Amino acid sequence: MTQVKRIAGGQIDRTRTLHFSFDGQSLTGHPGDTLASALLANNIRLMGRSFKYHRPRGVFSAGSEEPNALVELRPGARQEPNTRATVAELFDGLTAQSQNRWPNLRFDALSINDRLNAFFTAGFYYKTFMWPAVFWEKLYEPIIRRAAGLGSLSRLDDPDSYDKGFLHCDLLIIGAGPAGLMAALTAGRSGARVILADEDFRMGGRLNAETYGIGDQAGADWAALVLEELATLPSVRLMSRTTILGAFDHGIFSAVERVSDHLAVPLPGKPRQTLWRIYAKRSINAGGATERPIAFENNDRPGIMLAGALRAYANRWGVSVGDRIAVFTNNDDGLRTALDLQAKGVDVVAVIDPRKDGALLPGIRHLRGATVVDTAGRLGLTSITVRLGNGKAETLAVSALGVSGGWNPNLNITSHHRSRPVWNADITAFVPGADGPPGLTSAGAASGAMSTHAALATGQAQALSVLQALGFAHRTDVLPKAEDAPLNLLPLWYAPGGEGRAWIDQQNDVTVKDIKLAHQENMVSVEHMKRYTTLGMATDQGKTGNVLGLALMAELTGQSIPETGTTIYRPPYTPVALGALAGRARGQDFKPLRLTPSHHWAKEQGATFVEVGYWLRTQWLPRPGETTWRQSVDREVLATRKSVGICDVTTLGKIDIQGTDAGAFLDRVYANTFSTLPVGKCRYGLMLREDGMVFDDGTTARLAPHEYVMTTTTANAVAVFRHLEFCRQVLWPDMDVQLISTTEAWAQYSVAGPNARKLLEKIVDQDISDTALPYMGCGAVTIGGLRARIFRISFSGELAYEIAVPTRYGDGLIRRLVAEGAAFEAVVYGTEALGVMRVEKGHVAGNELNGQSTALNMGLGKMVSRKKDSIGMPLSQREAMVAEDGYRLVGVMPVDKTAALSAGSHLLDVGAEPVAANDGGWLTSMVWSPHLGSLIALAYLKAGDQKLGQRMRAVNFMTKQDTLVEIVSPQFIDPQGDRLRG
Amino acid sequence: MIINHPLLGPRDAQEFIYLGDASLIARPDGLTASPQAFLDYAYQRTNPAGLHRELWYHEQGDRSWLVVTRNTVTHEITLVELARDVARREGRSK
Amino acid sequence: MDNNLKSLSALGKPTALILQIGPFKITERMNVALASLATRRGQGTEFKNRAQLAGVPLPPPATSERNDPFGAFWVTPEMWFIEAPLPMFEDIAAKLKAAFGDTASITEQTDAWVRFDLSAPNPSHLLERLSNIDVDRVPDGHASRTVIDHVGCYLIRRNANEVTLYGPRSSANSLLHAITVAAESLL
Amino acid sequence: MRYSGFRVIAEALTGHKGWKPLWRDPDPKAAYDYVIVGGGGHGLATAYYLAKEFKQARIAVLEKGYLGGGNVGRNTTIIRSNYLLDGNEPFYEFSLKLWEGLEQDFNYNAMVSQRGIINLIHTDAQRDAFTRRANAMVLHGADAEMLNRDQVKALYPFLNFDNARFPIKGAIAQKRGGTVRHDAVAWGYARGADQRGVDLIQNCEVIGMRIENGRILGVETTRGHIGAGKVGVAVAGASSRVMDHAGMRLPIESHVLQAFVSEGLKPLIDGVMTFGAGHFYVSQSDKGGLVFGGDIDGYNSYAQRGNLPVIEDVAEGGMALMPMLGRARLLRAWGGIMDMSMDGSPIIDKTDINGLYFNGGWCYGGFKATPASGWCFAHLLARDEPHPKAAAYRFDRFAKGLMIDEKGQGATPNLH
Repeated sequence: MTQVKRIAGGQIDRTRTLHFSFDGQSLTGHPGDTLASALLANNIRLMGRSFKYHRPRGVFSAGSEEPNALVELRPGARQEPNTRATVAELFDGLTAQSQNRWPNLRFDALSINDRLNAFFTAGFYYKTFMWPAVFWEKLYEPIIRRAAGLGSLSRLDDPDSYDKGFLHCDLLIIGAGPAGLMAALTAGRSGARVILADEDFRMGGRLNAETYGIGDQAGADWAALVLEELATLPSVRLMSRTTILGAFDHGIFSAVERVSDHLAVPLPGKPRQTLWRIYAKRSINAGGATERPIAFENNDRPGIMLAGALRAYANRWGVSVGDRIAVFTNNDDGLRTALDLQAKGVDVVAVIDPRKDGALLPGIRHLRGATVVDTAGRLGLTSITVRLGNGKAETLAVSALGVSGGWNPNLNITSHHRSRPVWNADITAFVPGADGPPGLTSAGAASGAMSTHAALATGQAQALSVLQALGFAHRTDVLPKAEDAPLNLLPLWYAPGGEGRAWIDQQNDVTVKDIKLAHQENMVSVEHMKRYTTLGMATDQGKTGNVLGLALMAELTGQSIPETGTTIYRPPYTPVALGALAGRARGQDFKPLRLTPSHHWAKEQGATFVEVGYWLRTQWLPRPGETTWRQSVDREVLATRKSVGICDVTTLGKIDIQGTDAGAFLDRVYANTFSTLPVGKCRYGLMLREDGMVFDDGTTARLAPHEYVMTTTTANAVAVFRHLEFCRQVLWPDMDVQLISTTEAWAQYSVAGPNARKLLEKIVDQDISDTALPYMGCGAVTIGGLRARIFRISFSGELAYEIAVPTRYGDGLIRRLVAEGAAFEAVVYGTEALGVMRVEKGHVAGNELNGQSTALNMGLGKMVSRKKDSIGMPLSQREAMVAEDGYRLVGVMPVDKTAALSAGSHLLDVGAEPVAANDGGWLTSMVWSPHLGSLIALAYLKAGDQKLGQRMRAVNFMTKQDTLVEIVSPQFIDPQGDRLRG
Repeated sequence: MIINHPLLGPRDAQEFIYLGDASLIARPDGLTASPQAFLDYAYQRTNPAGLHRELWYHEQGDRSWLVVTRNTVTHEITLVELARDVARREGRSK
Repeated sequence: MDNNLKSLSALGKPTALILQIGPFKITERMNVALASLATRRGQGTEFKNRAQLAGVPLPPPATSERNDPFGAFWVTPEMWFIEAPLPMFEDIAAKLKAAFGDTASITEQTDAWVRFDLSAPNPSHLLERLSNIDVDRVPDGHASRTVIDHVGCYLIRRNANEVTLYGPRSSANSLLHAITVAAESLL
Repeated sequence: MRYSGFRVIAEALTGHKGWKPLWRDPDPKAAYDYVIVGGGGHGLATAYYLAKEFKQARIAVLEKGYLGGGNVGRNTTIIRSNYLLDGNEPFYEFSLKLWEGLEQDFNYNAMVSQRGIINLIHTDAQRDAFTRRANAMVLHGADAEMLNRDQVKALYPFLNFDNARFPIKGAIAQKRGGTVRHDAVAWGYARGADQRGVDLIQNCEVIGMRIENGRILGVETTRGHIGAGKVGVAVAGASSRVMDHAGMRLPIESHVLQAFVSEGLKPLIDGVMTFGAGHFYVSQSDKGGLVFGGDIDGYNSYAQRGNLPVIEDVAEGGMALMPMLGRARLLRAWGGIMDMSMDGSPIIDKTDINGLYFNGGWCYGGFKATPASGWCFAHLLARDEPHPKAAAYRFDRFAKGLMIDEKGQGATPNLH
């Protein structure tokens, strides 16, 4: 069996044969085919199963509105569920399989649901499965969930890459049918920057599927010529295989270009898809229209499809879906299907036309005043039952039926800003509302202009008005001649038959009965109806069914359609791969990496790194023989406290603050005072948020009378800078203050420990003795003539300095420090050892700076000067925030030094019930102090300053730890600070 | 959204960080203001459905704070000014 | 022991990177000194006089300007980044301070940035995948901040075929990765 | 009429002729004892509990659109009580307990499904903070567990464990967390309230309040004046607009939050998962769609629609966490208006106007709060004093410095 349904004509390349498979069956097609057209050419009508009833389903449309022919495309990790066969471009080697069926497509066990349809009405599940209560999670829901969904993901990482980009244009034209092409030609010829985007791989829209001409050419040939000219215009960008997904504010559109989906595998380096963000000054929706069906019993069988699709398969793809076909249409457009197929030699058994009046088609059995009321054929259509104008029923043997209930303008994108479509009685359809996205207009069938002539005319007119608005010189070309026939539509939504089901939403199995039940239960507002019946919730987003459902509800309530309501669409226009929306940001590229100046050196040393924001910092540096991280960290801590340790602290934010008001400015943004700080000195600063909570901390140095450098925490560097700019520009706009970040400009290392000075003396050119550079001193120095900065500050509690050189010398400096440090058995320590030492010293860090704590909580209440106004000072004085029994920072040590302790444990009084009322506080940070030979922790404890020396329990229910602890000062070592000043 | 920056022209709003109502410009003096005045400043918002003057910061741009007048129902932006100019106009100085 | 520390490029290499990917030539520039230059409040007139005297250009917003040995691009109101050749301007901040005195706030920025110069017949083919700046339509000399794969950069269009990108030095590898992946996808 | 499996079978066999409307559509009466403004989840739950638990009568719910059309019909359906702070945890645990008996209580299957929620951990600091939280939850009588990396891997082996920018180090889990079919919550409460005599009045927008001598006498609506003994406002994103009728400014901003659903997929994700290193959370509905979201758009908005950057940001988070998602498709995005409060926590309180009560500031966490919010608001309305579980949700907490700031972000609503 090879393509037995091919007939003459079409825009396929018959000189080349493509091999593909469906459910394991090897088949052939041609370039230009979609998977759907190729399957139909091979006489395969059954392609899928519906969601709820597992009804056999075939192709319903010839475009992206397809509800039924959904397949899993491609094998392995590239498996792509729910792919519409109607838009999947055929390529050599394509593999597809049917989905939502078991064990196979022809015999699907869950088609039992179809037999039980009397129970599975709209919303039945809301009324049952409630008893007994535990059965929901244990029994009912697992069964429902197992049956859920359509296609499946492979669970393997997507092997393809995705890209993103940004485009700018004067005019974005959505859709390259007659209206879009005419608009693009008009605008492009005038020199405007135009993007013409179309979801199809072949531009031309309906012109590719129709036999009528434009001017004296076939429509498709006219389209090809226009495209040829457009391609020569430098300001026009043609984007086929590109779907405009959404209209966002101020002329921003998202679009996905399917770069490689027509290939088995993307070419090397090429993305599978590209997400474009398009900035458009103006836009025209020329997205055409979507045909809608008429509901009648068993209108969902494979072989029944939209009339326009039936003739598209014949005209564009050279496929006759059936040998004996019929057409059921309430409008003249549907008649074209019968005429086109008849002209191609297909046996047109009858045209069933509910309209009583009007001319009869020549040479075709044209049944006026008739409707289709039932069909037969388990896995594919075999016959239809027609109710004739005289009321009698007649059964006709047919294998394909084209149905046309009219055309709905594709106004989807015009309602993305929640503009409501407007009912147009002339064409019996909704058209775009006037309050759509500013700058977006519609042309052609999308605007309700249904003839080809009207499409060309409105496309041109809309483009001209855009050109005028944007100030482009333009001319009005004479339009080529094109058909301008009216639809002559007789509204008909539902052709009642007997007691059977008539489908409205094919994928979700919403039938006329469901709409009736929704009405009976007072779910009559459009939103209630949709949500109750699931109408329009399927992957086709109701493109073919929504208006039908609305019209039926209108009939039931006795209201007009516009009175009943409208339905708006949300982005995206068609479902879009999440990979495309993510673009390049995945895996290691999820976020940029920031590397420290010592990174390359540390990597050579086999360091373990840790993510700190976007930074990678050295966590610890294992030495040969060390098998656990604790061994390395303990060594780093002990060696630092004993002799000297080196740590890269470049990641801390550094902000240069200059200007004659710099000191006064700092007094406003810090809770404590900086204007009095002498030049050449540093001071620890505490920064509050306006709500009085601690925002950030760090040391700030005065380098010159009008020049300070502020240090922030790594985590808050960006937020602090933003805040300072707010204070500078918005609160005190006349202060003479200039800000610039210098975080990246300096490689900065902490050198800490009793031998820190001795080590640095070997490196720094200047005198850095205690006299020359006392505790909290700072200044410019040189290293072998190289400009450098030194700050005598300490986070570890040891005699310590931070030494900074221009970043490009950072690698050289760490190597130099290590080399010179060898004499002192210096170590390089990472963030773990840093954390241990700061906890030992009782310094707050990220775990304590949690945004929920005051200076008072941290034991730093005295730093908040109330003699001056500063950010956060006023609100920090609220009653609960200065309460005496509030949280205070304390130290915690287990009474038994071998006992376990963990951060996040809560503190309870000994003997107290473990309930919230007795919750005393919690352990914020916990480390093993090799120095003390014990686990130690910092904690926020209610009235903690009054509880020093008391015993409490540190309870962690997660690890079942309940440890007796002693509350101590948070400064575990050197509370007097002798070491600092050493 | 697009914010028409007074110095740089149209820029994608994604480059900006939003703070909130431009009433945050009018920070009371912390030493003299009543507690209620400070509470109102920090916590109470008009939150209009319609025109809203609001503070945006061009974080991935020139670091200017802007006062943007935007309709919160339609997102239409009708005016963009440098916040520093607005602040001075509203009497803020040092 | 040699007292002179060795310097590394932002990419962690001893020498600057030069990369040709199809039509796109990417050159890392290590020989540029950079400093921020900001007007102190109330010093505007004197500041401008000094700039003129020193030959330091002060281009308007969103633009850059050259006046050898200096280049300058606008950063924020009343602040510019000044470019000058290394090693002559190893101490660019000190040199500028000498020229501007108390009329300006000047901060060393040389090591805060990595600079990649991109040259190609149509740089926008690559840059439209990286940045939302309309590189085809902005004038020569345009300079503004933009985001490339979450990294904040300055983009300067030197002319129709040459664009400079300044990115934060610590993210130099990530920025280069973004550029090369995009360039390779266009081969 | 009572719903049951037997009833469904009986109706199926008799052509479904017997199903009655879920609720009446009464015209508004001249006056009620209680007027609840807002026919969303919280307003309907309030009316339901006022009638059922607090035995009050003459109650109306006024809804400007259709019942359940606000955030209860446009959220990601998650229920949980994994809160940290004393002001919040008892309330949300109370809510979770109410969820657990809800369907039997209002005789409607809202598909309350406790398939568990996990919040992934990527740093030691996160683990410390989550341990504190988990212990706080246990102290409040809720359930919590800490999972290590292997335990997370056993649950969801397809997460990015091997090539992640921010490696997964574990998770905090609450097994009793889960999802609920959101629309059914509104419908269940509406039906239950209607059966107890509450007038549910749709297409009735409040356009003014009649206040004399510091007391509220009723509301002006698009369907005329409606007198009221007490008025309770529960209108989420519209809080500032409605309370403006009483001349009140609130510590609230309205922001848009987008949510997303994928095409229907065969089962992948059993419970709820949040990705702490990106802005992403996800669950899978009983129909197979992945329901996911991320941050709010971040600017004041009443537009019920969002913008592109957040969509991309959320997709990036999803791909970073689950690289298989590249081949799943986003089906729909929608936006809801969140009443973002200044400390990220809600308000259920009296106002300075006699008889006027306020319920709002739910940020994007209102859905899970629905039962407890309704119950506590009903308590406040009926008894004129706060329910103990909601005692912290007062207006005066800002003046006293008793903010309930779970995220520690301060008075910046878009950061909560």
